[in-house]
Amino acid sequence: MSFPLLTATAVLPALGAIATAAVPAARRNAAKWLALGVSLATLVLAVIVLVRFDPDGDRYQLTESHAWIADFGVRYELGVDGIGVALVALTALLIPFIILAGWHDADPLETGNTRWRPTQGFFALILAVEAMVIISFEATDVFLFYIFFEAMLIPMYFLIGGFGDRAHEHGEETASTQRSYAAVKFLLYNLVGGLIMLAAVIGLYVVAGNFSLQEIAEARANGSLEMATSTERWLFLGFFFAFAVKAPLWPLHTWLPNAMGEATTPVAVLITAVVDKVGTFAMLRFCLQLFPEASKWATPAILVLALISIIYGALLAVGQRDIKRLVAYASISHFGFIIMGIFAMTSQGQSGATLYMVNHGISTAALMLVAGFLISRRGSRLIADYGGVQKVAPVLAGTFLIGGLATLSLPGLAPFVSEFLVLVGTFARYPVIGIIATVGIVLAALYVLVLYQRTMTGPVKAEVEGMPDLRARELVVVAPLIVLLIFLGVFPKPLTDIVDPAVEHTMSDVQKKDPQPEVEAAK
Amino acid sequence: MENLIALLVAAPLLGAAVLLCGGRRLDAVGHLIGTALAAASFVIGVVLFADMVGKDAEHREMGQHLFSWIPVEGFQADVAFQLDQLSMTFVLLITGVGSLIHVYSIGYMEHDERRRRFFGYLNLFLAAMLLLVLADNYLLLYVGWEGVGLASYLLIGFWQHKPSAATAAKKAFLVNRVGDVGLSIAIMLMFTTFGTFAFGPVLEATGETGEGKLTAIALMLLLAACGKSAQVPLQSWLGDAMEGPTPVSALIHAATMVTAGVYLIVRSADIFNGSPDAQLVTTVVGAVTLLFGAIVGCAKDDIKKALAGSTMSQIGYMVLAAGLGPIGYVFAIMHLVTHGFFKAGLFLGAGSVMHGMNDEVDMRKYGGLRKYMPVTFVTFGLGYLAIIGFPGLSGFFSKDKIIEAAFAKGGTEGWILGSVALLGAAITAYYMTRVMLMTFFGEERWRSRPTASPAEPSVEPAAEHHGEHAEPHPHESPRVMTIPMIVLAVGSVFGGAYFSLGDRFIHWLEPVTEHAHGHPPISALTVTAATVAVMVIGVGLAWLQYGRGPVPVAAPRGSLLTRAARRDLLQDDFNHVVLVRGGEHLTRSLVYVDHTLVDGVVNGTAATMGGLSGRLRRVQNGYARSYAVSMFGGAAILIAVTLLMRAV
Amino acid sequence: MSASAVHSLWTTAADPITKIDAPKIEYGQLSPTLIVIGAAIIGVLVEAFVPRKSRYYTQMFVSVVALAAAFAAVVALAAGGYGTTKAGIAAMGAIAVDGPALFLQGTILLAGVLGVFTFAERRLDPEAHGNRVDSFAAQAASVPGSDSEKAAVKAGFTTTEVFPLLLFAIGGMLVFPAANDLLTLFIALEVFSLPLYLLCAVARRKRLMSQEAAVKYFLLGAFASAFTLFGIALLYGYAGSVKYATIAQVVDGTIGDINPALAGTMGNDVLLLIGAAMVIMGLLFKVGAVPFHMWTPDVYQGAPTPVTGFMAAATKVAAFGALLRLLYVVLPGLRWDWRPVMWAVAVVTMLGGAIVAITQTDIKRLLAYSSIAHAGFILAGVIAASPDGVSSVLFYLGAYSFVTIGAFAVVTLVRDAGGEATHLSKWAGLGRRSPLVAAVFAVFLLAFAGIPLTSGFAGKFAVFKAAAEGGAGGIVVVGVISSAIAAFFYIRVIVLMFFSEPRPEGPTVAVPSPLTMTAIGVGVAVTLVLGVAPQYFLDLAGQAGVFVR
Amino acid sequence: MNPVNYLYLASLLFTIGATGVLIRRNAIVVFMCVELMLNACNLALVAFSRMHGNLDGQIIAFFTMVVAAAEVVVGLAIIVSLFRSRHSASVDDASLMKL
Repeated sequence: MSFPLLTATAVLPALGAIATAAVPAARRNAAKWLALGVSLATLVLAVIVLVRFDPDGDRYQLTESHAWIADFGVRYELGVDGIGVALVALTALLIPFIILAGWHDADPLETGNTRWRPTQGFFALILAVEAMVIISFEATDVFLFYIFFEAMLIPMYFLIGGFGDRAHEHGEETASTQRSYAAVKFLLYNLVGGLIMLAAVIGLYVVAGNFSLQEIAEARANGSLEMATSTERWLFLGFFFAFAVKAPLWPLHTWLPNAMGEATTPVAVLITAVVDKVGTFAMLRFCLQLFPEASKWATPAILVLALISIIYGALLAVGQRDIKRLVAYASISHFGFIIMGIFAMTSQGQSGATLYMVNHGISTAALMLVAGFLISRRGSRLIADYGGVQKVAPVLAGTFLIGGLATLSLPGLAPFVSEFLVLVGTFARYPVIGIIATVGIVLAALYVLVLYQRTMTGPVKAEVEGMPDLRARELVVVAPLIVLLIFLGVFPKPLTDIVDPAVEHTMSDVQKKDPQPEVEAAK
Repeated sequence: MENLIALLVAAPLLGAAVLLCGGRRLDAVGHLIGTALAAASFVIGVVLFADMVGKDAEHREMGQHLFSWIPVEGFQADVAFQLDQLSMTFVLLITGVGSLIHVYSIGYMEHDERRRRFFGYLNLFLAAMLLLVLADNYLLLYVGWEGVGLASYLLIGFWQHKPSAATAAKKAFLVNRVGDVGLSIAIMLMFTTFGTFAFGPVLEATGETGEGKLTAIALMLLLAACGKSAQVPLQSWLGDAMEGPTPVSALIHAATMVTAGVYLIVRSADIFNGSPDAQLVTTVVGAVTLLFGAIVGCAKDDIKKALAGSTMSQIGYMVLAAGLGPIGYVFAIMHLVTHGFFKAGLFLGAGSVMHGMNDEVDMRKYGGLRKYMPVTFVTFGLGYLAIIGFPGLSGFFSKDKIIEAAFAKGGTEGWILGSVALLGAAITAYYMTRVMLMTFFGEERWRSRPTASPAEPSVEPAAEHHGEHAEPHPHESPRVMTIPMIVLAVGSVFGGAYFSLGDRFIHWLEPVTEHAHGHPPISALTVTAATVAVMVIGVGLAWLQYGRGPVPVAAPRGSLLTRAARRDLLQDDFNHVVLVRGGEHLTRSLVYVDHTLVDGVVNGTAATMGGLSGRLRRVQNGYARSYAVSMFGGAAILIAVTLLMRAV
Repeated sequence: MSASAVHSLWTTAADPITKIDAPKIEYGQLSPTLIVIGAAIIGVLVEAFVPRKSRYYTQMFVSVVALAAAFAAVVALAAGGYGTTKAGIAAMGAIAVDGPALFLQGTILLAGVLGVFTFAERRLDPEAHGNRVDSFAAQAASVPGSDSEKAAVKAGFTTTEVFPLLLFAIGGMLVFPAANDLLTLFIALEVFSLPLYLLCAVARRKRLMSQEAAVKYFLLGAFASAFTLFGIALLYGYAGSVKYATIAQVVDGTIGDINPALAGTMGNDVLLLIGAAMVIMGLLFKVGAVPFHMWTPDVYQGAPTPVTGFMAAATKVAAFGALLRLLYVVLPGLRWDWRPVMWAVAVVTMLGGAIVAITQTDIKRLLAYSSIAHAGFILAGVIAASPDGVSSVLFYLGAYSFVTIGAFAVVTLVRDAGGEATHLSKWAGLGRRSPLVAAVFAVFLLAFAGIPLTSGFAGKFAVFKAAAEGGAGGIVVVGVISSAIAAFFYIRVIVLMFFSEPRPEGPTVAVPSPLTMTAIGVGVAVTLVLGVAPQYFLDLAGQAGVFVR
Repeated sequence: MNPVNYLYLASLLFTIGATGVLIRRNAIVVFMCVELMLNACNLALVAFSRMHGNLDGQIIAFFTMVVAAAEVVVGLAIIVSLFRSRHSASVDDASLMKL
């Protein structure tokens, strides 16, 4: 029995959360540093996992398995494949930046009340989310996954509803009402998704008798577990619905703009860069493995929805007047790409989708966090309130531009690799869809450049005069992300090496072969 | 030797990184670093060239494999370079002209506080452009392709505080993106057809697939070329791109980047050869553009925009040539190179003029400047002669060959294309003469008038020193600016002759783009004669219009065509109405839909639930007896149902 | 009816009696009940003889000790295997001592202990004339606001009778799920109902509402029990006996030789069906299932909150226990008749409770409606008609009762000038004022909503799983939907507590004595433990899942 | 006389009682109607007891009486206290809590 590394990656932040929450009100900064330290320690653990993981080894590695709730056929089973490792690493990587970026976001307005400890709460909740996200990336037991998939809603809910932008254009009163509306919307959307999934989970138990991903997948593979076509489809839909809400896929997306708009930027990043990835990850991990036939059956419909998401999200992003909502709709478009890649059922598509999850996490973090710094300076989310920032704060403008270029997936930056893989992978099997999807590329350029032009260029607005450039802390947040974007754009091999074998497994799960190129076929 | 190839790209890339991350402390030396690295890259290029010339024609191609870029099951993209004669030509052109323009910029941007960043961007451009021409596969080429797009975006919008500049930059990037979509689709098609997108394998395998596939790929490549090389219908961005500093216009929007499209077509020769339809389309695009650009060029009073129009039309020539297939490829490239010389020279000249004229760009407010800036006058003049194809100068050779080839295409197509090319030559002569006359001859219209109209405040810090309303004092530019102009002038005088004597250029490129001698239905001599004739006619017309009498300072209303041409033949208005307005309406309505429909459903369900609840809770009216009633009824139903269940 | 039969009947009675063999009573196995009832009687004596000053403490002591002892007895019995191997019928077939009985008795007793704690809480209200006061009237008989009451308050009277009443109620509840014949069932029903009626009426604050609640509860309860009794009569007429086992045999037809003279009644399915329906209806009334639920909101709101808490928890446990035994022991042969009916009841209960709760504005009413919805969820488990179904229901009841008591205990803490501030608007911003209390309440709400890592989720999963396996997949879907609806109003409260600005005139949160703290603390602990590591308790419920017959 | 008739009578009484509960306002009367229902049950029990020729039914009847008595005690206590504080024994007046 070796050291339970995976458990540690989840338990550490969980304990950190408790400890942070326990810090007395007066010692606010202690809580911040504690949280940061814990998140960094978690990052170290994640790196160890990354190192210990052998791409050419078994499918699931570092596995742990303990009895848990026998009556429900539930075991505490952890294990990571390449996809899981990548996403665990991403999560562990982003959280410190999120914490650092939100350093002052939760300082209490009135310091008199000693009972009310928002700061401690804020960072504790972030760590709690980290723990739950990580464990749901590691769970190889459907029930275990489901538990944390659902449970993570609660801390997220408090993060969204409890903390908002400092200065709000409509004043604090409306701000808080909008916030709680957004939070409730977020929770109900995902709860409904989760509950529908619960029905499917129970159904799965009735059919399979246990929740172990591997056992069920094997049983499906060697035919010892028969599933009626209709049953499989219903179960698939139950699972997929929950993931599509989380991802989010059109038309289940409307919670995201509200949530990202009202939450503080670090939390918005947490939502779109980390938490939502659980949805797409789960599609790849659970939908395809447990219900290969149904997945193939549903593919056309899902691809169309994904396509709509891509175009629709991009168009709405163009139409936004609020920076954060714009990024939110951009994310919807990107999630469309991810889902498209997953269900294109080609190695390129799925590898691309996995890379996309990672890259989108980093690029959105970069763009959104810089946007947050901008907003915190001016106290407004409206694009119209800015102009000529690059004149007064060139570094801020530059980083913002790079984040934007990553978002429009400029070659040389990480997102390009994944986006192109997704497109190629889709095109290989569904040329028409692939071609239509490329429209998304143009629209992406449009909304990013329009955003940049309106905020950063042109004559300097009076309110923008004397806006300070990025501070040291903020630079520490952004610089590494940008470096990472460039590195993974130029040399993504380390990542692809990890991801590729896992994707091959998935492909064999769904018994799909890549379409052969015409010429070689001729040979 | 191969290992030097990477350095070609690395040097300017390093420069860009250093200059852009270096911060203010590099302001003092930034421009020097940038220029030095550009020059270094040029030197490396020359060394490689020497080495290449040393080898015999067959073994001149060399490559360098750096590392595996995107290794995914069934999908291999490498970072690897390929240096053959074609790439080499471009390398020399890019680094050479690039270095010169770096030097020029030292003077031109002297008073700009953000000069360091300017050089950073220029270096970034060089790196990307070199990557574009050195890549050994289409995906890596795509990286360079978008890289130059980015650089051009940054440089066009260099004076970001000018809304017009920012808009122009955005426009350029977007239009290019449309082209890029074409390129990416082409790559996907190659991947699904050949399973790879490296030049070698793809171009060898073209024979094994159907013509339909090839046509599709070729047309997609053409779309990309249209975007980058400002060919109709994606030409609209080039004119606005003149918002950028003049050296940028010279380097990117005249000499190098805009010719990338031609490079792409020539590089993909085998694909185009495999699809006559695609070639026909290409020639048509070229022909249309060369007229379009020429006409626009005639109407513009803004010197840079006039030159931009001319660039457009010259590239039209190249695309036309490239579309002609083996009989045209070489001449396309040759014209590309010569054009690189004289057009860069012309732009630098224009810049020099503006430099001396408080950045005035309206030629109607020039006149008689030859006395004041002799060097500029001479170099510009030589460039002018070159472009109109004055016998003996470089433009004459390259353009003449293209027109021949056009006729040589044979059949009616040949006649049409040839005559279009001829007509273009005439118009070229006309508008260039117009520029020449309005700028350097005639009375000094810039005297006794308020300078640059307040509506468009002068933006270059250089101007602020002169003061707004002071009458300009035309003066020759400093050495650092004139020397590059002189060098380029030399190039534009002798380049063509050097290349074409003994078909040097043909032999040089033949191994890459196999060359076929075209047989025009009329003798080459006749064509040449015709070319010269139309040129003379064009010049004459221009002289009649602008040389004899004075040129009005305020532009006359002009004919319908003129007015249309001033507005880029209404093509922008079309874009505005159809794309911009339409897009705005679409997005606005979608935002509405998203809020009311998609979201409305959700909120609606919640509302109905609430309403239902409100109605149901009225049952709970507080009266014990009504509760009893519900119990009694419930019991009754319970009993009834149980009995019925049994009955049925 | 022929004369001979009558004669024979007389003669048997007229025989000379030589000896009476005394009924055989297994005191050991009945000890839990006996202890509690005995303690209740002692409590009555205490009221009679112990001086007023020391009554409160004496009563509290007696009740706690008695309940603890009874619980110990239950544990001992379970440990002694009376839940599994040695399970059997006691007291001449009147009482069954088996797994479900012991499990539910244990649950009820624990709930009772916590109930005593909340009953005994005297720190929440400000002292009246130097006397600590609890939530009960100084003198229930006196008219609220009258001089006599003022005098009573001045004299520092307190209604210590609540403790014996509570004990009697618990005693009845202990018997109810264990009752093995219809008579015992009926008696137990009354024994635990009557004290509850009284307890509802004796609130210190808002007495009018309290009395109204009592009247409604009483009248409707009596009405329901009349139905039950008539049903019992019909079943008796059908089977000729009130013993569960016998009735079951008659239902199965294992008792073949039906006296031809009685063919008209005996084995007459109409009697059986009507009777069964009426008895079940009486039980559904107690669990508060639609459409027999309408007393629930009013009573929950009017009764003194500690009583509400106890009632909400324990009554449900006992009533569901009895329902299970009736359906699984007496009427398994009738499954195909009662399942569809219960199906329908469960559906309307789940949806009805959840939907109506959405627009509630009083926290106690809100919890009442949520309890109705939960009754529906539990019914889903009942329908499974399998051992799994039983154990899942047992587990759910255990989990649910602790959450409920804890939640109502928290409600007692939030007070303003008029006593408990139960109107939701007053709870706005509670999270800012006293984060801890708000957080605790949030935990309970999340458990009600069935969020993972809380006992609520484990329970819900258990019953839905059982239902699905029992072939009632439809129920699961409905259940899932209504959980979604229910989530909405639990969330509403959380939003109110944490995300709305606190009102200036908002309520204060009283600092309770260790008693209430224990109740709440235990509630939270159980909620989380059952949420994270439910296996041990699932095992318990699993072993306890078999009825003896 | 056919014993089944007793059952009919019992059901009749039961229904009358139930109807009374549903229609009468005065709490006391409502309560009396409940008692009537209980008596109906007793009648049924006794009748069945005779038909089956065993004593269970009659025993239950006795218990029922006791229970009824207990209910009276509790019920009257509650109703009286309500009456004293409201000066009305109408169940409809007691409707503070609703919705």
